[in-house]
Amino acid sequence: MKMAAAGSLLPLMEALSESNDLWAPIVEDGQVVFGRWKGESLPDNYRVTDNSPKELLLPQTESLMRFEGVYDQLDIKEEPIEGPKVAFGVRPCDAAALDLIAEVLGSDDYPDERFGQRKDSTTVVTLACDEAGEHCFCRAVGGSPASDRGSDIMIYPTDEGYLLRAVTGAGQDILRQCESALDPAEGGDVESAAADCEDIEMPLAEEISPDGVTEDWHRVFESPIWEQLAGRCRSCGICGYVCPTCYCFALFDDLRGNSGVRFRGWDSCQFEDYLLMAGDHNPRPTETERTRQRFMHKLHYFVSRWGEYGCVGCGRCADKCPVGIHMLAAIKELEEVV
Amino acid sequence: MSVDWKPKIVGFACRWCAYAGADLAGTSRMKYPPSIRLVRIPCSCRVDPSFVVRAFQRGADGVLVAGCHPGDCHYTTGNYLTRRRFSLAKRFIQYMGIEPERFRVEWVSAAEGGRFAGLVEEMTEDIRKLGPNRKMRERL
Amino acid sequence: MDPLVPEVATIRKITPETASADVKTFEVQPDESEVFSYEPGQYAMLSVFGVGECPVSITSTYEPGAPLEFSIKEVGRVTGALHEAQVGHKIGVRGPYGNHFPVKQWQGRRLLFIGGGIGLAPLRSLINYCVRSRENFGELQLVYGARSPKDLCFKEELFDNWPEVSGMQVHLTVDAAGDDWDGEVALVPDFLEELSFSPDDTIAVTCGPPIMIRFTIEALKRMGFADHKIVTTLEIKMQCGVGNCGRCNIGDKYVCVDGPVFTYQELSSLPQEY
Amino acid sequence: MRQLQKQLRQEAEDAFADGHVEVFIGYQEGFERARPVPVFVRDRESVQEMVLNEFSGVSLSKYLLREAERAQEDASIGIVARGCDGLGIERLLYDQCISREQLYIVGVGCPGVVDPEKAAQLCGEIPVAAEVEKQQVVLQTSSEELTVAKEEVLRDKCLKCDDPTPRIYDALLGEEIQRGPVRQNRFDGVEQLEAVSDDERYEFWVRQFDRCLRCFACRNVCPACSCVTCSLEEEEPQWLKRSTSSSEQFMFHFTRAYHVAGRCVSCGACEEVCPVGVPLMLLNEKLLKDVGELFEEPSPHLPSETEPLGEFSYDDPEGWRGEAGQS
Repeated sequence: MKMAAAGSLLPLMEALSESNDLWAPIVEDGQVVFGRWKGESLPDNYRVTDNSPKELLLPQTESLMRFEGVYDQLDIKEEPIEGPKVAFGVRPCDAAALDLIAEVLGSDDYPDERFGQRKDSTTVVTLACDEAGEHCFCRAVGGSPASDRGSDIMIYPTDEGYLLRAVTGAGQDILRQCESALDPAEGGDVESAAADCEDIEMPLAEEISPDGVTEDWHRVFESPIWEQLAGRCRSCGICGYVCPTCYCFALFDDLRGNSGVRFRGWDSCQFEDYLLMAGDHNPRPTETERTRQRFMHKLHYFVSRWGEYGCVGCGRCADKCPVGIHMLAAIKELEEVV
Repeated sequence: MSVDWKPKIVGFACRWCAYAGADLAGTSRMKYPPSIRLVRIPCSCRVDPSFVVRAFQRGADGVLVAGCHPGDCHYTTGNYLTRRRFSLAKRFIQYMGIEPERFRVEWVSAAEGGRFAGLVEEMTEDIRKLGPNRKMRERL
Repeated sequence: MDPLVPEVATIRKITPETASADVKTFEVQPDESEVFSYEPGQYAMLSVFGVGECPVSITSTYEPGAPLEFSIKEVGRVTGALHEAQVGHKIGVRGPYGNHFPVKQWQGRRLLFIGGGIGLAPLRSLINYCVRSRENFGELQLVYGARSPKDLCFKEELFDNWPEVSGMQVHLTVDAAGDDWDGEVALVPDFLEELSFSPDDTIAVTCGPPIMIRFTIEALKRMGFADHKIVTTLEIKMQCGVGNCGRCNIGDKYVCVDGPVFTYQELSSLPQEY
Repeated sequence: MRQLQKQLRQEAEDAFADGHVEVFIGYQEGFERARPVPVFVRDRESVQEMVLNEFSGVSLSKYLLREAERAQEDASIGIVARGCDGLGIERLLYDQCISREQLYIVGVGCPGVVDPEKAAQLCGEIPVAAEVEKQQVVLQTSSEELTVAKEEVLRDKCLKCDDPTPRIYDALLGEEIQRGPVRQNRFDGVEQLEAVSDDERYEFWVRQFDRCLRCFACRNVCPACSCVTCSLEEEEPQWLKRSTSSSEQFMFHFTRAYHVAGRCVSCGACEEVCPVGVPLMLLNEKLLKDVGELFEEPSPHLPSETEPLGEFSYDDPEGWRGEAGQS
């Protein structure tokens, strides 16, 4: 199913918001963030939002359950999950990232119910990119500016407006819902619109590729580059928190009197206390081990477990890292090691 | 606002003065609203401004920090530090959006039972007009 | 049901293991369901509500209808809260998690158990498994040490039960002893080398503090044990227990699902981040 | 600046040649254009990697904490310091985290640092080079040269700076640039916020704090946040719950700001590193403004022997009388 929108996506968003909880890139105090839609057009020239849409599926903190009583007469109630959502204007890298997280959290052994339910009830409407940002490198890690991975509907920008294509049945249903806001895409060539996006220039991705850099991972692991990169690391959690594929979480309890809540919340392997155990033993005690862990996880451990990079090339970490610890910089230096 | 809502005030009271003042108000059978819950502290300078935020988080509609009059501190200078600290903190808490009536710092001596009762009455009335506090309130 | 939400269980019995009671064994029975079936070496996540959760290896050996047993040393917040709990108190349990000792593969082999301190806890499950199906295994040897005689865990089994098992020998040692001890005084790895076991057709399983494990492995290698015949269990901080929270990786292995049981051969191909 | 870079390398080389400097903290070219990154030069040969240009502005002072811990007892640490880092270093000195004898400070009279994103907006690409002149900045792109006003292209924090030259240094690169008063409008933002109603102000902060990711970058770069164990990570008592509810975000931001009240040097590093643009300086500057007003500190952000909250005067005002913003 394909449809077209001339000029603006606003009528489509308005139609979508009528019967859906619509989330999209919005401008808030000059920042472009992914949040609940407030009736505005998509921000001009946004590349990716500051925060990634992963928080729709894996909120930064959520309560898993409530309990009454502590040591006695314990009563546990699981927390219900909020209703379905439409995530609009997601970039292809971020949509793919949702799929990537689902590899882990949706794996057969212990599927994460809460993540799974949200994933099933979230419709992802992806806007293909017609320009790469300063930090973009999706193509270097197997993605594409026109990729429909993880998306229910694809929107391709064209000279006249936009062409829409339903990728999944859920996408089709949603498109039908707002047919009135769209035109039939007569003569619109979705393939060529997609190909145009596919072909955009992406200077960073042309130069550097992670392929093969971790083949001899023992050597990579021992490389002195980690200490150099980590020397300037501030041990903050920016990289992991803005990353659309980082999914690490912690569980923690909060107690008031005799009742409480067990929360699940994001955590970052860059924090000093991430792996700190009772008795003060820390297997990754300094920035060096922690920085190495982050890169090794994305470039090697994830690959060996799930068969692909744990990175979609959105460039947020590179953009937001206060001290320029860049995924591609690490890869470039690793290439020299290999 | 529900009809039977009554303000909840958390009071941090120095054991040497304000707490004794509250005691005096009680033993003298002075009438004041039962809206305040007193926390006895060794000195007003024991109160970290985070306590005030915590009280608002956990459901206080108002917070009172009460210490000895300047010059009367049992530990000589504790309340001078309180004065500096809360001069700043009071403004800062208001800057974050809490109405000024909801947080007060006052000096109450052990002999000022009446003053203590009056303060609680005044604060209760001010807060009653504002209604329940929702700001900074946690929803667990 | 979300895999992260535990089941409510009741503490049925608490047994102090050591003289200072810094190790206690808790008998735990789920309130709503049967005890899940589990293998030696597996662990469960235990919750004290309002405090948190931590992974604890299961010390008992599965038997339908029997309660779960956990021997826990007080080291952190959750274990501290568990030590404050009383009989009848409610805790949370979820599991069983992780891999287990490959007992089926070990049939007919001789087994050498080497434990230190509370490290005997996961071994106890294995030892009792082997004792129960005694005919399936060759000779059983246990070398166990603690800081002092007062710190020896599972005394009844150590002194009364296990020595009576045919073809099983128990060798005890302590780091330091008073007048009440006429046994061996030596560190576990030294004692082990002194006893000198043959590596022929033998699997060595060692659990204990990291430093003990390190020297024990060195001793075993000197005794001729091959890397894949040395088995140990790892301890690491965990949150979910099910391979989702990302915390407990060592290289591309997750201790929570790929472990906690590893052979030394597997460990030596992993980064030294544990 | 090119001249200064040459001088800097010379200074650093001499320091290594003397043998007393163990590490020199400065900048090197980053992976991306116009984004130099911190570097820790540990030998004379690597001095040539150091750069100093219109883009090298990442705050460095906080690294001294870690380097001082690692350094040999009698060795000293070299550091390049613009005015803002100079104040950060002073902060660490007054807090006795490091000692002056340990430091070899190469000061820079700083004309301001170019914000590469602002520059990209103006040029259509990240510029290759820039030169900050008296009132304007010349941006060099791959194809042209563009002259723009300082206001258009310097980092926000530089536009409000009145301490361009460090107050302490062992060597100074370039001319000393006289102190302000540039910031006559320094508290404009705070005053605007004070002027709105309590409810509006609350809503404003809810919105700002809701974006906060709790990455703690603001704390980690702050030269006034030097506690070995941060109260925000304390588990008993747990001051800050790990939930990111609006309520806890207030606790976090209140605590972070208030714990540096009277000690903030207004270097702006916290706001600069924030990945989601929380206007942290609006919090810090409110406290600075009030410290100035209440305790008659003419330049409350300048570190000194005494801390406004560590001392008192018998005739201090009761600052809680009156509305926010009034003295």
